Amino acid sequence: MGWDRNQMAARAAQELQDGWYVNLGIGIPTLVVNYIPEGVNVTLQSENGMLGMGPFPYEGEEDPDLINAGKQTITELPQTAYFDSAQSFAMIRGGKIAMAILGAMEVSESGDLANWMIPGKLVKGMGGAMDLVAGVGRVVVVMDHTNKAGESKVLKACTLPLTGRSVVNRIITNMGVLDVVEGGLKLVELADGVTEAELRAATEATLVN
Amino acid sequence: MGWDRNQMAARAAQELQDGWYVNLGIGIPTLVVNYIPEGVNVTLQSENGMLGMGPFPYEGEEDPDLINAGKQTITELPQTAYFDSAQSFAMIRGGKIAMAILGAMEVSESGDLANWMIPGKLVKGMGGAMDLVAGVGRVVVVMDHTNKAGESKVLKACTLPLTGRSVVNRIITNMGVLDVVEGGLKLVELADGVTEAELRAATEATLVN
Amino acid sequence: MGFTKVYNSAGEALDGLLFDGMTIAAGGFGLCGIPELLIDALVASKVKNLTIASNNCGVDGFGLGKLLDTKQIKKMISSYVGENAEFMRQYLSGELELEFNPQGTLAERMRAGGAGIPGFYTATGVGTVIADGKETKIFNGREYVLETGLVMDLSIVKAWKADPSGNLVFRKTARNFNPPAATCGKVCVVEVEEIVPLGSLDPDHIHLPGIYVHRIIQGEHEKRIEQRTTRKREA
Amino acid sequence: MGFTKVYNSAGEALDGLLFDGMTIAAGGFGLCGIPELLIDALVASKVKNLTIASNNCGVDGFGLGKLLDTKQIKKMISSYVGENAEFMRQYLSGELELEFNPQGTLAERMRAGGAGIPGFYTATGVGTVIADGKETKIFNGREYVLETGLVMDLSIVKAWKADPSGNLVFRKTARNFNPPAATCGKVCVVEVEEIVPLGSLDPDHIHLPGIYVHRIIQGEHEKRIEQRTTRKREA
Repeated sequence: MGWDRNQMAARAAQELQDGWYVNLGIGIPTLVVNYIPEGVNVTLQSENGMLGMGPFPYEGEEDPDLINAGKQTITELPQTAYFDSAQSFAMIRGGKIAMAILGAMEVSESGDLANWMIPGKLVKGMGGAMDLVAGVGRVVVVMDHTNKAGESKVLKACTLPLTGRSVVNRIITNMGVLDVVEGGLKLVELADGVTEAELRAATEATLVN
Repeated sequence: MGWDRNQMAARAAQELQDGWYVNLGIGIPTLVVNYIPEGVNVTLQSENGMLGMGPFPYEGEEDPDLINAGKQTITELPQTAYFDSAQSFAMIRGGKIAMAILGAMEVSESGDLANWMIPGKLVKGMGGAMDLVAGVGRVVVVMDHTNKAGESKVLKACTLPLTGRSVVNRIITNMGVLDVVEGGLKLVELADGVTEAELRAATEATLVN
Repeated sequence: MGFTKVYNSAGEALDGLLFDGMTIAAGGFGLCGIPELLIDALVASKVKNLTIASNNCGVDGFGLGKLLDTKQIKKMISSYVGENAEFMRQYLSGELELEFNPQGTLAERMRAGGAGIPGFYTATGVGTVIADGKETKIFNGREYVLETGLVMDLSIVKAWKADPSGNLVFRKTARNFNPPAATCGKVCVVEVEEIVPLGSLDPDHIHLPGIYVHRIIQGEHEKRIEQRTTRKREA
Repeated sequence: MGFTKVYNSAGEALDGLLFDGMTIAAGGFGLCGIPELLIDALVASKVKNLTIASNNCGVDGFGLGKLLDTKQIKKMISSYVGENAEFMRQYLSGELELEFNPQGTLAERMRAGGAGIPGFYTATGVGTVIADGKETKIFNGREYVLETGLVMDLSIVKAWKADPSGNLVFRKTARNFNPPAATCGKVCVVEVEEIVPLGSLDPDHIHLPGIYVHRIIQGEHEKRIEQRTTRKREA
């Protein structure tokens, strides 16, 4: 029922527009690159200091000096430019990046995002996520609609420490697509085989029309 | 009586130490470069975006893309590095430059400096001087002791709009060398043929022992 | 690939971006590294009441000085008037507003505006008229003044080379204010001496990544020298 | 020419600079572009109670992780713990202080400290624990938090090439935090893969001018890869 990881990534890829500069987070967002529509030319920013991120290298061609923000070995493209971390976040904070597609632990109906720690249990760190959600033009979250216990991750209010307040524009889950609007979340699209009733049942957040 | 422009520059050059990065202002300070002592290796910063400023080019080799802060054509050296204006003033403001040698219209006994405008008459602009006096490790002023009317330019308090407050460390004039110390100026050295009485007579500022 | 940053002329590159009363950041220091072609296009456009942030305002009759002659500038944000007689005349007569910014503060205001930093503290100008009316704050016992980031409607910039993605390379001291000016405009238009094929610039040698650049033109530059100083060859 | 920046070993290059309780800024992102040799020299020095600003703290047993194993670190200023088990263990057990900084805020704090900017405003972290106890201010209707510039006792940095004057060139994404970290130390020590003769670096291609660099060593680097990801060649 609903979309798998690759279908979620494919749906997220539909958000991209020709000529855009985009930052993709770790996890499912990384897969978005496999589904960029024909004729849409986007440039990927990697916040460790690169614009124009290319695919993984062929075996044996890994370069320890060329990694992405997930510390994976990658390659460069003809339009690639390198820069330092201060410059990287200058462009992020300065609003030069059109969109960030990020994973999440929780999202709230007012667009709050939590994705960097579970107090006392898991300390991951925010990395560049707080800068991204504060700085980029549009924030799209891609995540499972519920956790392993079946509890909604689309909440009235986040319970975990926030990455940003009122920063998310659109949420893409395995069950569908939701927009953050005045008063709550608005259903944009249902995933294949998911009914509105099922999505509503799995959503703690307020859904508005 | 006293030092001429070149002798003032030569005296100022004695302030330089091996390995220092230095910024030289427009006017007499520019001449300092001709008197750098043997064995003292200094790197000149030009605030328009260059470290390692070389001499004027040979005739016919002028490059419009290579000028100093006085807009004069110059040359590069083997250690030259170029950078942008934000980086240039990052290093100035950040205290990375050991010394600036600057011209002045007026200096006060508390180390105030005025060198950028005469209200209603002459509007030059501060250029990089305000950043330099606020940021570099040591500020040495080189100027005539008196103006064309014979009035002291070494004052109890500046009458012109300030470039910086309490920023000057040492004053080198045609009559001698003065340090800014607690309570006023301290005579360090007399120029050739100048008596202490002559210097005192030409100085409005408080002289302390 | 409908999307392109490359335009055919300065006039085309500015098309749709200009309006009376707009704010512009311009690169260049003196006459070095100035966007000559875009300045000419601004003159031709007759856009007026401009506020321009630029370290200098060209010289009489060249560079931004052309826009002084045509009275298209309402206000300059600059650090240096220097020997520009018309600039000083218009300012002293009250025809032109002039907001003096220390050179480093101006450069940092441009960088900050482009970097999403609306305000920063600097010791530059403390105790001078520059700090009048501005907030100050003590850090570690020293007084600093709050300066704001500049965000302008348009940036006009001169680079040496660009690739079609907008990656820029500058040459020697012609770099100067161009990169910070480029970052602080809502739209950035760049003129270069040469547009080179994609992939011909070393990604480690790019001074300003293409993300900051929206439109590019290639053209011929006069590159006038303001102070021609030379030395004699030894015999 | 008594003055030289070139030293023979990491130990020599750190001689006289270390003291217990000191603060250090370290370049690198994950294990990419980290000052391996200077970290080893810090381990050998047994200097302790260190406060280190670095985006990460290496991995278990490599990079800055070595200084976790020896308990030489009192406090980290970092954005990411990630998969570093010992880092998380020491933090959760209270053995190690950890000041979380958003990655961009950390980079900008280093740059600001080096650039004489004691404070700047950013929207990053507003409404989160990061802003707790910090001043905020409204600019143009939006709330920003005041962050401070970092000035550290020492910077340890890894570059690709240096000339004897300290001009540095970095390679690909190994540049990362190294330039801002280099600028914010009262003393900056750099390790490179190659010291090249003066004049062999193009002055337009220098990433960090030598004015920021006080001591340089050349050495061999392991350059360990953290996540080796590859694709298959098409047949």
